[in-house]
Amino acid sequence: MEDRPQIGYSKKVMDHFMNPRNVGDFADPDGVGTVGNPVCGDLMQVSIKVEDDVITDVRFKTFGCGSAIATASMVTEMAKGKTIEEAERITRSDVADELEGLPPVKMHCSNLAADALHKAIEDYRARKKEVAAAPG
Amino acid sequence: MVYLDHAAASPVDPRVLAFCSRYLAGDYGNPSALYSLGLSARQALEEARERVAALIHAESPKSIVFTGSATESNNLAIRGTALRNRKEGTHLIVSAIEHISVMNPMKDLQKAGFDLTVAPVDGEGVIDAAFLEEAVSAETTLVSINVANDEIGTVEPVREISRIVHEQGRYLHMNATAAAGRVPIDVVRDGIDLLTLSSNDLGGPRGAAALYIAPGVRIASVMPGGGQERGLRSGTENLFAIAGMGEAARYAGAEMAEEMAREQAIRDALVREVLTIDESYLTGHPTDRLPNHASFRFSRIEGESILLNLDTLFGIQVATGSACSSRTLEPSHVLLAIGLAHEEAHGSVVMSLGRQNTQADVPVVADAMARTVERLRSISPL
Amino acid sequence: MVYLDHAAASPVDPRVLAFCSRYLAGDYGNPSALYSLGLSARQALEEARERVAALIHAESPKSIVFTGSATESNNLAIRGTALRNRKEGTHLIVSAIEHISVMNPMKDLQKAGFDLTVAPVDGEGVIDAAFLEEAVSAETTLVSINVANDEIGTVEPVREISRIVHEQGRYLHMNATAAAGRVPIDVVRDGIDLLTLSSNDLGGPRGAAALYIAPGVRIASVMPGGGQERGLRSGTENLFAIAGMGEAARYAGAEMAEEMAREQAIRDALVREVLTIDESYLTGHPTDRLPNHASFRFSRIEGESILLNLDTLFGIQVATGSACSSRTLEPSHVLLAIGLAHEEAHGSVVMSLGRQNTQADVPVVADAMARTVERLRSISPL
Ligand SMILES: Cc1ncc(COP(=O)(O)O)c(C=O)c1O
Ligand SMILES: Cc1ncc(COP(=O)(O)O)c(C=O)c1O
Ligand code: FES
Ligand code: FES
Repeated sequence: MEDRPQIGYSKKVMDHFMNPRNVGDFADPDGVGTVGNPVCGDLMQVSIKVEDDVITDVRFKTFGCGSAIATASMVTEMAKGKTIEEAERITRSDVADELEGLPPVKMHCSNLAADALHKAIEDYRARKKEVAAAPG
Repeated sequence: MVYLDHAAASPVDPRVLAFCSRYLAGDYGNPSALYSLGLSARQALEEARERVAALIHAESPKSIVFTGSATESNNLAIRGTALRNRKEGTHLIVSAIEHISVMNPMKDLQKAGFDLTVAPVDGEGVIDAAFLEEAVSAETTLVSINVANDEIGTVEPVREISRIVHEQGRYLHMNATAAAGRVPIDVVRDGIDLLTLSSNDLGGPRGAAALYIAPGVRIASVMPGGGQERGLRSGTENLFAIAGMGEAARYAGAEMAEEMAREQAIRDALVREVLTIDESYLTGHPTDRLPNHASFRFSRIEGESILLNLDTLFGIQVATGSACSSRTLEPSHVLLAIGLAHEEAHGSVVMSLGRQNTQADVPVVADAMARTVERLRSISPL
Repeated sequence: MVYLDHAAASPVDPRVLAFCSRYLAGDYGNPSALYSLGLSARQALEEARERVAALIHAESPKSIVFTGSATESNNLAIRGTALRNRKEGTHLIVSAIEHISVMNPMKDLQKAGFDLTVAPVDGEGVIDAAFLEEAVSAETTLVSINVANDEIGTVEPVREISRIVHEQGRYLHMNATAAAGRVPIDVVRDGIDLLTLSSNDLGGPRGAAALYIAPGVRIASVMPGGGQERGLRSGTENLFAIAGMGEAARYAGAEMAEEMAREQAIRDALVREVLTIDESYLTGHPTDRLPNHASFRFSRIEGESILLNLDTLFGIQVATGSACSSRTLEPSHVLLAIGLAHEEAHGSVVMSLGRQNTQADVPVVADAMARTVERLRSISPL
């Protein structure tokens, strides 16, 4: 007895879908996270620029549904201006809450956005280590 | 608004509504009642039966059983036939692109001990005739294949299928929900044993559908009760919907050639325009397809977001077989069956036209489609 | 015309029609569609669900599943519950006066290996509680009893039945087709696990009915397909009929006390007048009966001829449980169950009132009834 999807996005989701913030990527990003969605097969990419461990700019690209686009847009807004420690603490449900809820069947899309951000931060950390480790 | 999802739901034809509304509040008699209000209801019921029979050239109105929905007709056809003829064979065949209301009863029967063969289709959605020929045996009591598919528009080679099935097998059921009133169907000439038809797809109200059952075909009831409809579909007849279906069938028969030529011209123009978009492809058969049906896929973008974009920015309603839009987050089994990869199925868009569409819709839709694809590709990482 | 067969078919309340007609030609979206026309359809669907839930005081709208007819709700309740809980018991109980859409699925299950007990009723149609108490065991997975009977009007002692069933048995299904909107029903207080409700009996359009399923009750789908209605009733939702049912349920809830007091006053006057006829008897319970319901039997004459006489000469429509009027030429099993002999059942007449009836109908019907009985008795050899 499976429930039907409660499709029907909040105004905020539709706003972010129709007017996505921070679309794109950078010529010289400080970190890039790309995750594929194992559930429905979509793709999400988040790129960040970082100065003094503060995310100064962030952009996304999404191959996915309305919810995937909106959550990605939302995550970029939430991460911008935060330290990477703060940004790391953004959870999947924070994104959904900030969007005033997502239909249950679409919750995994908010996972995707938060995961891509976390991966971008991981990538940033890995790059920093490489730079620190590099001779000279 | 440009509504292009007539396969999902259609407005009731105003002429049909004018005809059948009287059965709601005025002539509300129960067709089983013996007083005059009941008798006139029965007359209206039988008139509707004649009209539906005429649309598909059935030998007799008696071959038509009214049900409540296409889902119910498909269930009755499939479960009713399989169960009633179990002693003569327990092998069933279905095509890989059947509607879920055909697929699921078939799978249920499989769980109950029947053998089920799923016959593949080619890249354009046409049944693999050689496979079918191999698969049908004397054990085969029922083969179910759609006359035309609602997601990719492909019209199947009905007479060839019928010939193959009847060489060794027993009964051929065809789901004509998407096809009736759009392509000519002659159940006698075509050799169809059971045929599903839906009222709403013809421009009638929801709440009625029909199952054609050829003379001599034995099927079991699957919803026991008061024994209406020759004992095959119990329940007080929904005369409003049934009379509406009859009237809609009458118009469909009388106006099919003209109306379908009109819709096809619009459809052809739409396809031409949409295919000028980069990396856009038609799905289904390029020519053997429903005249009111266009289906596409667009690389690197996803169907649900296309749908929302078209609706919100342009007031255009379409359907999609994308995984993201489905309950199970699986891509449409029809798109997979014609060989699309998951990511290709993602970008599916289905447009089904109806009476309300005109040539004026073509540039509007084509332009909206181009802008939508452009916008979503600019967001896509691919 | 004085229409007195609302149990067989009712006109749609004009206020209901004004509310739900928009879903035929204007707001025709499929509730599963993702674009705005679909979303507003889904909203209307969920609103209807809330309204039906409110009428029977269900704990949550989620407990309501919409189907296409009362027959279908009864089939889903009975076959769905029996099959899904088969491992826990295969004993079923039904009362002797159930509607055929309850009786026949039960008998089908009996053929499929279930044990079926038919619980008798007394001369006024009230269930034999002592028998029921004896019959229910830990093996009993389903008991189905009507809240009220449509042929003799008797209202059953719902809470007593519920108590008995739940002492040892599992699930109680009640058919409230004739009762809903006429007597108060509170599924939680009354301890009902499954309840059938029909749209048309509430003054809504045909094509919709509901099944209440209490939280935690496990039932199987009996019509596989697209998985609408929590997977329990596949098929595109008939929003016109469902929205109409919701609106009708709202009126039924708001106006039941007042409207039933009005209909009962007419009914009481009618019974008083009709019983002045020689050798006329009330069937069913004299007081515990539906407020809109009067049922009689007249010695030495036959129901079909009464019905025809009333219709043709006086424009009055009634029902009968006479053998002559039935498909099988058997007297109504309900009349036999209350202990009537075949020849007594012959003279049965059932009158069910609705909103359109007024006190002015009473003398008209009483007079016509008297003349009809007189005329037919003058022909009768008895
Ligand atoms: C008491 C009762 N239950 C169930 C039904 C079945 O309703 P339907 O014929 O609309 O399916 C009826 C029909 O008259 C009825 O009177
Ligand atoms: C091809 C086809 N067959 C059957 C059905 C089932 O129809 P319904 O949902 O009205 O029962 C549909 C519904 O969309 C359909 O498109
Ligand atoms: S990206 Fe597929 S459901 Fe959201
Ligand atoms: S007398 Fe004619 S059917 Fe009974």
